Amino acid sequence: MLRLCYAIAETGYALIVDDDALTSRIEALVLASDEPLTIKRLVAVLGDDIASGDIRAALLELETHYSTRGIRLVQVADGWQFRTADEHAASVQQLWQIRPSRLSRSALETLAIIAYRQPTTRAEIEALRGVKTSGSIIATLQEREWIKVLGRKDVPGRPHLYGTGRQFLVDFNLNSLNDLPESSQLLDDDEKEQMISNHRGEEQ
Amino acid sequence: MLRLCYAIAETGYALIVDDDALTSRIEALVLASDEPLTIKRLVAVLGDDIASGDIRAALLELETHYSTRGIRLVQVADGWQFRTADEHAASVQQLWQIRPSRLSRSALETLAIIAYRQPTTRAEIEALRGVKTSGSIIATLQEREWIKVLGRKDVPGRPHLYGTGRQFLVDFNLNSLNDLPESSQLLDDDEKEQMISNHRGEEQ
Amino acid sequence: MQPVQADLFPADGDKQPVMPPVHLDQFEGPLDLLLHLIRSQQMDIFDIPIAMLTSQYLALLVEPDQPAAAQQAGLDLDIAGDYLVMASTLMQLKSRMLLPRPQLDDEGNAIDPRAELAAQLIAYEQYRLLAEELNARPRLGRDVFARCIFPEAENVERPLPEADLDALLLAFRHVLKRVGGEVRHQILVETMSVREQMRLVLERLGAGGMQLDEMLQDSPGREALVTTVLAILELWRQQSISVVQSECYGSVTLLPKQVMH
Repeated sequence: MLRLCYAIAETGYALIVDDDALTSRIEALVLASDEPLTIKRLVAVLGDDIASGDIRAALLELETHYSTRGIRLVQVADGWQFRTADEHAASVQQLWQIRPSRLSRSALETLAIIAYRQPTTRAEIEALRGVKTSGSIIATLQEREWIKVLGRKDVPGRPHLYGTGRQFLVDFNLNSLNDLPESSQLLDDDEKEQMISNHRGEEQ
Repeated sequence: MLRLCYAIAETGYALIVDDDALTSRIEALVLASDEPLTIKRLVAVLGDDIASGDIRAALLELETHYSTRGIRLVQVADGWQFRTADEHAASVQQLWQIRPSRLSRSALETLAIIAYRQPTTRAEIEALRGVKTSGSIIATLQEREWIKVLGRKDVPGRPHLYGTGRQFLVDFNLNSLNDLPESSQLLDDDEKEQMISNHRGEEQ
Repeated sequence: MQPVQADLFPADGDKQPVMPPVHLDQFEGPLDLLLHLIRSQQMDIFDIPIAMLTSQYLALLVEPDQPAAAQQAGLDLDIAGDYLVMASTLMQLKSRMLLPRPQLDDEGNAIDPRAELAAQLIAYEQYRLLAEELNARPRLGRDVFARCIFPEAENVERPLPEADLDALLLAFRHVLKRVGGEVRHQILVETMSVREQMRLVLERLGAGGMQLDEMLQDSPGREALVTTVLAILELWRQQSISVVQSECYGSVTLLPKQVMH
């Protein structure tokens, strides 16, 4: 990678990024935006005569440029945002004089279940965890806007159905729910059943 | 050091910047800082073993790197910060017209504390929030005429006493400050219960 | 409650392998505890030695040297309830395992009574892992940070932020929760000193006269209002300020003394 950069620099094409007015404009817009900037909004600002394909290409060019720097251009919640590289976490924490706040295991487990099983009810969460879920955990997660009520389930008592909100993607550095770690490896109930009966089969 | 950087840039090896851990850290710190970052503050965060000369050199290196990009690293009166390049002013302006900026969480917390505790000082706000309150937050709130200086507190240093201004009531649709809900109403019973028991726990 | 249970289900301690001491308050619930027992002893989750697991589990429930916090937690019906339900499930499984003739499913296969528990444990273990992975991701505000100061350019006028009362109240809730409600407490007992308020009134009149309405409008809450009025009256009495009302029911103007001379 580095070698390649040098080669480019030597042949004098390193400045191609800087010459590209569109890339430069997009770089400024991403910095100016208060939240992750979507391609849709970029199209709205840049005007119809600029193809969204070109915008996408410019963003990827910027992403590559920043991939080895102290700040990164990352894609979160379907938008783009500059963020500090995570290897500088300790320095920034020191700048902010904060200690990283820790989430309790119960809160994390509840959040994970909601993220992977949404829409889901409190009863389902409790069945999976084998313990009561305190109202304050739900409240904390809602307050951080990581989870929200999506509606009510059509069963007696009409319990709330919970799912994750946009802020969950923003805060956990996810572009979409598909980026959740190992979601593909989650077994559904049928598969678990299968695993257990297979196992029994082997023994017999 | 400086001379060396320029020399490198001229010969086309500008990308060597990416290898420099200190420069990378400083780049991240400038992005994350809530006010223009001074060298003094950088020295405090980075530790005594890093010479301020090296910090200065890294900043100049970054300034050079960004001088041809869509965002710039600029030195303003009280430190360094990232700004959008002047030539993109029109696009940036357009972005904000589409989406007016939102108040940051820190700004909201600061405003809320001032509203509920006025007259109050910056030190009190910081004690409640547990983090430093930046001058730029106070400045934004003052610019919006939501807060104003009511006077000075009669303690050493004679710090400013802040309170809300009339525009605060107008913009937040309040007839008077009495329309702000009692702070105790903001917490539900569970939470109050929990706080009381936490409190008791600490005392034991 | 606990001693009774100990009598009913003696924890046949002599048969048990030596386990490192654990306490209930380390666990998120019965499933977490069972997984710990199973994984730390490398039991096969698909072939759980129910008898051994049950006695170990019960022994932990009635463990006499649980720390005080857990003893207290043990008395919490909600938490104790979850652990006790699991205890009875385990006891039931244990007895069903002893049945000479196993139950059969529709196709005539023997049903392993432990299958449901195993499925529950596997599901829980998965989410426990996913929770850890979620926690390990770089999180905004903990590991990674977005830009904080506005990147103003000289020739751009930035629209000022919009007001949002809900967001404001939510933000204050955060502060309250973080400081454990202390703010509320302080607000209620905070006594505003008339002397301080007198100084403030004088300072605000420093630039010239002011309408009484305007002066009072900025006083938050009843207490502040009263204090401000008291301060004005006191200043008037001391002849530090003048109070002028030019017509009946007209507006009241406060003037600093200097202006009068």
